[in-house]
Amino acid sequence: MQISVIAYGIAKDILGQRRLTFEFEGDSIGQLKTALIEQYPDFAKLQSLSFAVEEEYQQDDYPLSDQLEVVIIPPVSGG
Amino acid sequence: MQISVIAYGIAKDILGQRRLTFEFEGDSIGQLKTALIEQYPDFAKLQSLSFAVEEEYQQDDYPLSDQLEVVIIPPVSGG
Amino acid sequence: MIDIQLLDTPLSVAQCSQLVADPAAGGTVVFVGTVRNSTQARTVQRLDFEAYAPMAIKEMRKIAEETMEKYGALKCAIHHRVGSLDILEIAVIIAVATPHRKAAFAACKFAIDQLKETVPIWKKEIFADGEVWVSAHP
Amino acid sequence: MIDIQLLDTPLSVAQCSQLVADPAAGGTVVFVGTVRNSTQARTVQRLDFEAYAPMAIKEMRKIAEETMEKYGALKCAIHHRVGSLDILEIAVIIAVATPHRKAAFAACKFAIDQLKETVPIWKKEIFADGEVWVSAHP
Repeated sequence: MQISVIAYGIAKDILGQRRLTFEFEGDSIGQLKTALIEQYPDFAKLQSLSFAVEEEYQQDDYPLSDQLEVVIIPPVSGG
Repeated sequence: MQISVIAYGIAKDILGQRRLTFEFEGDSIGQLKTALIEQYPDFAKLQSLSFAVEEEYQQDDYPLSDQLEVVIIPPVSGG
Repeated sequence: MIDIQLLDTPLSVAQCSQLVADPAAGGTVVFVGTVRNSTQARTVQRLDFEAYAPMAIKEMRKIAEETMEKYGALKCAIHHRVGSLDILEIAVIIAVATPHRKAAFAACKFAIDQLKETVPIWKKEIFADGEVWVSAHP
Repeated sequence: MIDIQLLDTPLSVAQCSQLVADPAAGGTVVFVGTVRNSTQARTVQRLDFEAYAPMAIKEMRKIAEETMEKYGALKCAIHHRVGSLDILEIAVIIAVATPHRKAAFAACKFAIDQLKETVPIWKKEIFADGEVWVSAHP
């Protein structure tokens, strides 16, 4: 499926851009994560890798549908 | 002996004045305390009763000499 | 009362403290996070903060709500800065007012600990010879 | 750096927070004690604070010194008000800056706990129908 990915912090550096249309095999956050790591191995080096849909953290089993907007959340460091 | 007593907070209310020349039998803070309580029984009702000489807390065995200035410190409640 | 702000202009300790002032408050604790001049013995020139703004505000509000409930707080303000910050500039202010002072310390500590765990804000340390996204790698 | 003040004019949270600002600080915690509108369900009209000034300043300095040493604090400010205070007015501000934030909470809490134990300052609660020296009796 094809989704719209938005990246912040180091995730933006890894993707090389803020927004990206990403195509992968699968229909969950977990599968998206696997596909992203495969294509961008630097994601595997991070302390953690989370995802948000509609401004909420979502787990690996969260179902994705075509054209959905997914935000990549690398380790946060506010404060 | 005769000492100069200075009172703050409720101690001032009990003495009825800020400063007082107080005569008593004895030569220590402990004896002063006993004499004060005898003459002003309201001191016995307080949560605690401390004394300071030269801007420092002093214990019961602290020796007093004539004309010394002793500050009565009733329970503190700053903050 | 909860006040959440994500700002690209200087934060004000006076304002946050005023925002949580409450006639029933016995104690107010304010945490102020400022930009430090060094990290692991390297000299930091400045910090760049970036946020996923709508979600950062949502997550800060959740923390404030949990803080209010868990510690019986009367008021809670969380202000976070974004953009480029020099040494000594304020990155975050959390102010919590509670009826008794002990709870104010616990509540404010809880809020800043949570903020550092969950709020989607990222800081990059800028050194003379490079840049590092804080906490990104193990 | 230690800054101790006993003042009969309004205290400033902004000033205290500025006073402890330090480029090596990772966290600053500020405690603000304000006048509450009630005590044990009685409505308080105002508080009158009185201090044995020279000793109060000395004791606040001792607390600041102990706080600095015990918690490795960089800077500590303790400002206490005297005189007649209305509801919501600030009676005390304690600001402590430390290299790491966890110590700032512990240090500030230690300082206010100590202040309430040892500093010769007394407050009288003024009610519509009487006055009470706080904590005087068991």
